[in-house]
Amino acid sequence: MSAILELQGVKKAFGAVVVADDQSWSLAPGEALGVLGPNGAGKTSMFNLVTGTLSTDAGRIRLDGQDITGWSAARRCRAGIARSFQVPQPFAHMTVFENAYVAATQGAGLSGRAAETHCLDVLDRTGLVAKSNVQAGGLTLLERKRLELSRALCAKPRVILLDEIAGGLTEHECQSLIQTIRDVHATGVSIVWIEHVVHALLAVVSRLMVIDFGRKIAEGEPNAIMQSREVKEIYLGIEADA
Amino acid sequence: MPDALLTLQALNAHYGDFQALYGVDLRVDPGEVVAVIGANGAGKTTMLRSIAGLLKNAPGAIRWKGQAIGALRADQVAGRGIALVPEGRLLFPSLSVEENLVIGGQLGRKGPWSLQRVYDLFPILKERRHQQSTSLSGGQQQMVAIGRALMANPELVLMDEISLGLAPVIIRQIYEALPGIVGEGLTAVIVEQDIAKALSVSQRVYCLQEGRVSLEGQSQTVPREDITRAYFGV
Amino acid sequence: MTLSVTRRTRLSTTWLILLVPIVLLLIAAPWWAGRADLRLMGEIALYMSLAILWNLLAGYAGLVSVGQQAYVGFGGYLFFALTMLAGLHPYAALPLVVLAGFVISAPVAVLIFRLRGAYFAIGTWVVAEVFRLSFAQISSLGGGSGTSLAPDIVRSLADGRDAREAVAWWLALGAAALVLGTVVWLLRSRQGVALTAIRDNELAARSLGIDIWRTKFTVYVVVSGLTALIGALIFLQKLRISPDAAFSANDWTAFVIFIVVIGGIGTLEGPILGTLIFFALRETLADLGTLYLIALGIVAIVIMLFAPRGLWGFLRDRWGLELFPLSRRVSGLAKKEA
Amino acid sequence: MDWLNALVQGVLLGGLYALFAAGLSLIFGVMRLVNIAHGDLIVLSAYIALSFGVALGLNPLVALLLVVPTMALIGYALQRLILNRTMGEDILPPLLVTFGLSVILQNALLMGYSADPQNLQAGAIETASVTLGPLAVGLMPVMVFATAVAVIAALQWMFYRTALGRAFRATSDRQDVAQLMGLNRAHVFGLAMALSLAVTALAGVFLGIRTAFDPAAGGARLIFGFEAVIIGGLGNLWGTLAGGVILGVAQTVGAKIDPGYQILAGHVVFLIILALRPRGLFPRIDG
Amino acid sequence: QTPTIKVGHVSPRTGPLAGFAEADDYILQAIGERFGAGVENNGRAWQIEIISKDSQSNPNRAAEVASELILSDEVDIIVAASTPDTVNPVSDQAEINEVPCITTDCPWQPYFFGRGGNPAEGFLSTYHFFWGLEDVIGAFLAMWDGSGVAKSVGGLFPNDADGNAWGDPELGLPTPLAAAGYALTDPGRYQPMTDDFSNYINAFKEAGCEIVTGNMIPPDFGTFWNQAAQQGFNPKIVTIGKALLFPSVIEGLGERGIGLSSEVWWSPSHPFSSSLTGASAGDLAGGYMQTTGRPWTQPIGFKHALFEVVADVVARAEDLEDPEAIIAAIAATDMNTIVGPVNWANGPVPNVTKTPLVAGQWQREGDGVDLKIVANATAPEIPTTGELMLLS
Ligand SMILES: Nc1ncnc2c1ncn2[C@@H]1O[C@H](COP(=O)(O)OP(=O)(O)OP(=O)(O)O)[C@@H](O)[C@H]1O
Ligand SMILES: Nc1ncnc2c1ncn2[C@@H]1O[C@H](COP(=O)(O)OP(=O)(O)OP(=O)(O)O)[C@@H](O)[C@H]1O
Ligand SMILES: [Mg+2]
Ligand SMILES: [Mg+2]
Repeated sequence: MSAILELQGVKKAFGAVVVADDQSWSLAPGEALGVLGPNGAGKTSMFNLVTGTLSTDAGRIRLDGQDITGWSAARRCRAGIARSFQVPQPFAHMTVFENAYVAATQGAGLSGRAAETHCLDVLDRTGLVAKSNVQAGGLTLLERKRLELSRALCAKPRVILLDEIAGGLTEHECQSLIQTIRDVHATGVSIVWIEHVVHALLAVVSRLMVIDFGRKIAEGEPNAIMQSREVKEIYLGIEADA
Repeated sequence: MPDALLTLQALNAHYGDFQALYGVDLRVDPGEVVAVIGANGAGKTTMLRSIAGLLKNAPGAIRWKGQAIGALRADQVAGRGIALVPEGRLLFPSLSVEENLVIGGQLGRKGPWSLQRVYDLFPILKERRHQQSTSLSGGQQQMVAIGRALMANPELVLMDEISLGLAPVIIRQIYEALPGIVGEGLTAVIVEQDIAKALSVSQRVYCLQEGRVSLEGQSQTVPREDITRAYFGV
Repeated sequence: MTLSVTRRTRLSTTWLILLVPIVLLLIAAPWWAGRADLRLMGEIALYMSLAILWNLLAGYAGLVSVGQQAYVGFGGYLFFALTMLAGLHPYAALPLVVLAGFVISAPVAVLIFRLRGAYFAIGTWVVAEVFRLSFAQISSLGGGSGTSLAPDIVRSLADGRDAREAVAWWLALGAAALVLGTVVWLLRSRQGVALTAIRDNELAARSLGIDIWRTKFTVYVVVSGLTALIGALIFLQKLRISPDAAFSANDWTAFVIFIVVIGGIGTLEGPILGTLIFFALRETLADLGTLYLIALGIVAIVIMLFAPRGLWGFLRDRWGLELFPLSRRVSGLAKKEA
Repeated sequence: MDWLNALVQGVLLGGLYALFAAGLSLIFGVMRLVNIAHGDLIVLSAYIALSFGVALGLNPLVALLLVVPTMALIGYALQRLILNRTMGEDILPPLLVTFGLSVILQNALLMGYSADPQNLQAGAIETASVTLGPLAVGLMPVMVFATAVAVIAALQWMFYRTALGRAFRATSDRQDVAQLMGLNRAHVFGLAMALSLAVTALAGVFLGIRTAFDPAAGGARLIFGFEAVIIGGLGNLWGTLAGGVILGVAQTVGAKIDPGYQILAGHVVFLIILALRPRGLFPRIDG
Repeated sequence: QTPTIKVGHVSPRTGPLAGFAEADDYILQAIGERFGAGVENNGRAWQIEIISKDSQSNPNRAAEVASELILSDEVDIIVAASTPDTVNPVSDQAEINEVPCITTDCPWQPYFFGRGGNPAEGFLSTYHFFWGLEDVIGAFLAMWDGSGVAKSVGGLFPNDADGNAWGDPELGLPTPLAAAGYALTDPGRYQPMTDDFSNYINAFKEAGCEIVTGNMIPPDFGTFWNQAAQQGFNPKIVTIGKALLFPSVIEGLGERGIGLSSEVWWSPSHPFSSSLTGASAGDLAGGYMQTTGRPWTQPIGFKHALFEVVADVVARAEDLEDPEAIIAAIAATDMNTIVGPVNWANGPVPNVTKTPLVAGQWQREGDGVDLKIVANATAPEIPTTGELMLLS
């Protein structure tokens, strides 16, 4: 089966800091891929490259076989790539509902009733519906993160990129988030998820990728990866043989 | 009982018409680590921001070494020796990493913390010290935010969810360093979602629920079910 | 589920119903208003249009321009040139002015969109200065000294003084209606949602599928074309044009900004309210001369300090008033929570 | 020879423009504040110097010793009493407030001093000339240029090398977090505006000596100042000096071609630079 | 019940042209007193009510207040003075609304041609009295001819209404200067409020100009004059229109203001007197100086004359209720005013009549300065009061 998203030899550096070093990987349709890596490894940068907020120095990015390397961020979103931001970027002077509505009309190209129902549906799933008429600027950090997720979903993506959305959740909230993401996944959306809350990640993804210094250093079945020496040393900070 | 370092008495806080805190009482003694836990939106951040002087308060609600500081501006509160590691890092984008740290110490209070010690704690920052702070990764930024607060050589440091977004290895490293930091005469209030972590590093714990204190106790002895109850109000 | 999304409120519906007789009454103005009142009303309609347009740029699209006088003057000059030099009938010239406004503003947009925020503002001002200095070099339009509209052309509008005044009023009223209609339509469309989103956060807007450049470009070009039309009508009323008058930053931008600030920036109702207040002030205080302008400045500053969203913004924040059904509210929430 | 003369005069004129721009650049850098009233404040300084001259019989160059602190004080008060209340993420409120301020200043000056053009009489130095090779250039323009260079150097050093400069930059980034560092933002902004208007005082007095001024003279000066800032590149004070010089030369060379093009040429060069280098010629790399 | 006739008056009370309107209050007060008794028309006394509005030196605003006067105040006659920026917009509004209009204080070419006037047709309801560029040229030449300096002239003309008219190759200074044997160096039209004149100075130096002339606003002249000194350009005669009209400007230039020269449209020594009050030019100026403590200025006489004409027209009109009758009365005017004869029958073009013009130089008098009339060949009835002295 051909990949829905594919990176081939993607490179990006800021001066001496290499954030993507010859990165190649692919995502199968309907797959959920987890991404781990120390702080500053280049995970968020990788998302920026895929979504077009950063331009690549070299390499190709393909969506469903089509080369999207030169496309604008907006075009990529309309083509089916949506993301959440690690540092939330709400439209602070618009209400939660309007935030979602922007995504539904612009990203998903819906209009009228269809857009409205879709937004309400998504907000209901992410547990933000009660805040629909609240200005996004007044949300707490975690509500903002939920808004990030909602907006991305409203854009009806084929591939959704999630950047640390489980941090700071209570155990209970974390479980409900996991359920939400599983539901999304069940509808056939492919997922790439960066997360430091490892157990949440493991509850959803079927494959793990580990990044350090912009390089992919391990990839494979989640449990095996978690047991690997690299992950234990550079990520969990426990002695490999402990 | 020793004289309290910081006390909150019936602290209220508002955002416009919305009341976020209702009569919060809290006490911090010198040299201890107090953990504050609570669900999202419980008002933890609001409480820390109130203490730091970023939100308006009734003048008498906050006392520092017995003196009312509720009416002071944030910069005056900082001058008394209270530092905040804000939720979401909030570094100065146009300052370099090193300048971000240096400005933390610009009040010139004496104490154990210096640029060198921060670099010892987070060696990666030394490597990146001339870089612009916004170009750091999320985790690196969190390190700068912590270092910046320590640079002030405060008597009390308020830490708001510092482990958010950090790789486990870094969280571990920071919490391992915490007892040492406190041991040098620093007092800390930490807000943390990871309850186990919070309880393990603190002496006492408060739980907030919908703007009210729903539980207060000794971290080591407080029963887990009490916490669950305090958390969700069941 | 009982949730639904509405834009209409009881107030907005009442207002829209009220609007019908108001508009009819205004159309009939030549039969009930004196010539002086008609003139004043025409001027109000034109200033209101400028304010609505500027507010769309600055308040909605975040394009804070202090150089819209470029298009006011351009429209005025072009209208004079088309009627006096090319010999067109005024009615034929007006649509051409709009078109030319679109055409000339496109390359300008390409250039100044390279600037952001405050720098954009200054860029627009420089462009307006370039327009002013360039028109001052055209000797067939009087160079720096300007020129008067030939009386024949004015007379070709209609027979007799009263008919001319009526026509001038209908043109102004029509232009205001066109402007208001265009802006409401734009804001209710997909573009409108995109605009507010861009103003709040460009990074997020881009990532959610909004083509920022194109959205802003569309707004800028539409606003500029319509501003040129208003400019043509303004100078049709004034009968005389000169570079300093046509490209006056004070008359066509400062006053317009004051109007929007006083009324409420980023609301559709603000510029309308602001225009009425501005003219009320002007009619009562203008003879104070210098003091009047000082008072105007003070009013603007005080509003900025104590009600930064203007009078309408203040009313809206207080009571959620909205005359034009623009924002989307989710209703039925309380039931759901219960 | 002609062209050389145009060039030299342009460079010297650029020094004055850089002085117009320096204060603007500073407060924009610190507060993201676009001060539309800057031109009128320049003119205000000239009038203050005029009043000191009339009241105390001082040469305007001596009066600078009083005008500079007066303007600094006005700046500090203006910032703390009015502008600070509008400072936030949105650049629009302060911009509009300074717009209002500009209208108020112009008309207040008109009431106070009437529309009569005024001139600052600095005595013989005003018409003194120095010979540079084949050219006669005014002593004043040379002095102005030298002052501009000194002011820019001092500001650059202050902004990037001192604790005050660091405080300026930090407060400009995040006002409330800067408060947490013990910086009182109201005071920091007040200082920045004071410094800006101190430079403005220099610009105003030099302007008043060079040309006649009236209450309406501020607008054009504001534009030249802004152009210099943008040509030079955001946040780079040396760039601002270069911007002033480029603008001055563009004007004198344009005027050489046809006097009607003098100001137009400056604007056109500005727009061309904008088209080719939208961030100015010498932007700070990090931006 | 005395009937009232309303006269609208537009003038730049504020703004950069405010100097021209400085004497408004004084004149309007005196005129108001004089009109208090009413003016007789066809055996009935008419009250004259003057409504004065400020154009803020802004042509837009001038058009606006003129239309207010016409439409809401419903004035019967409208008058205006002070530069094309005030006079032209007001006249245009009057013309289109068919309201009688009398203006002054703006050379007639920018008035007539600046408004697109056609010498074959003229205007319907707007009339103007002042001098023209041919008079300025005549007066300047008369002054320069006797001075013995080289006939090489530098020209400074801005790109504004006055500058374009003065510098116009056909209607302005260039042709007559050439005819009189003067070589004119005219580098082109500068934008008003410029910071730099080095180009002009350089060009004048190269051409060896000993005379500088032109029409400038005061700030620009100040800039030019300082830079001329810095760059070592020292002409012998500097005769500039408009910029050098007002004593305050000259005083502002200090020592370097002495010896500059200008056109003189009116002075206390003009041998005319008011048809309204009988006061001589000297009386009028003296009264002004006494009342206000300020030096006299040229617009005083013309502002007064404007209302003299109004009074005359009101007295003669056949039917004051009928605008056409008022216009006919204006056209038939033949009177002597404090600025000289006004008679639209003998103008250079329809709707325009001319008043005499001479040339003067600012000279020291006591601790102040005074404008001495130094050349009167164009209007010998006006006596000279001094001799031209060369600069430097
Ligand atoms: N700027 C604001 N404007 C309006 N309401 C706010 C604002 N900031 C916070 N609130 C509200 O105040 C309440 C308490 O928020 P606070 O940020 O203190 O919670 P918290 O306990 O820190 O939550 P979290 O764990 O999500 O950080 C929440 O209901 C939130 O919606
Ligand atoms: N614009 C930039 N200029 C210079 N360096 C940059 C820039 N953006 C990112 N970097 C660097 O690139 C590296 C990768 O950053 P990135 O944000 O992708 O990390 P991350 O893996 O998402 O880390 P975290 O888990 O902490 O969020 C970091 O070291 C950061 O300092
Ligand atoms: Mg990241
Ligand atoms: Mg919080």
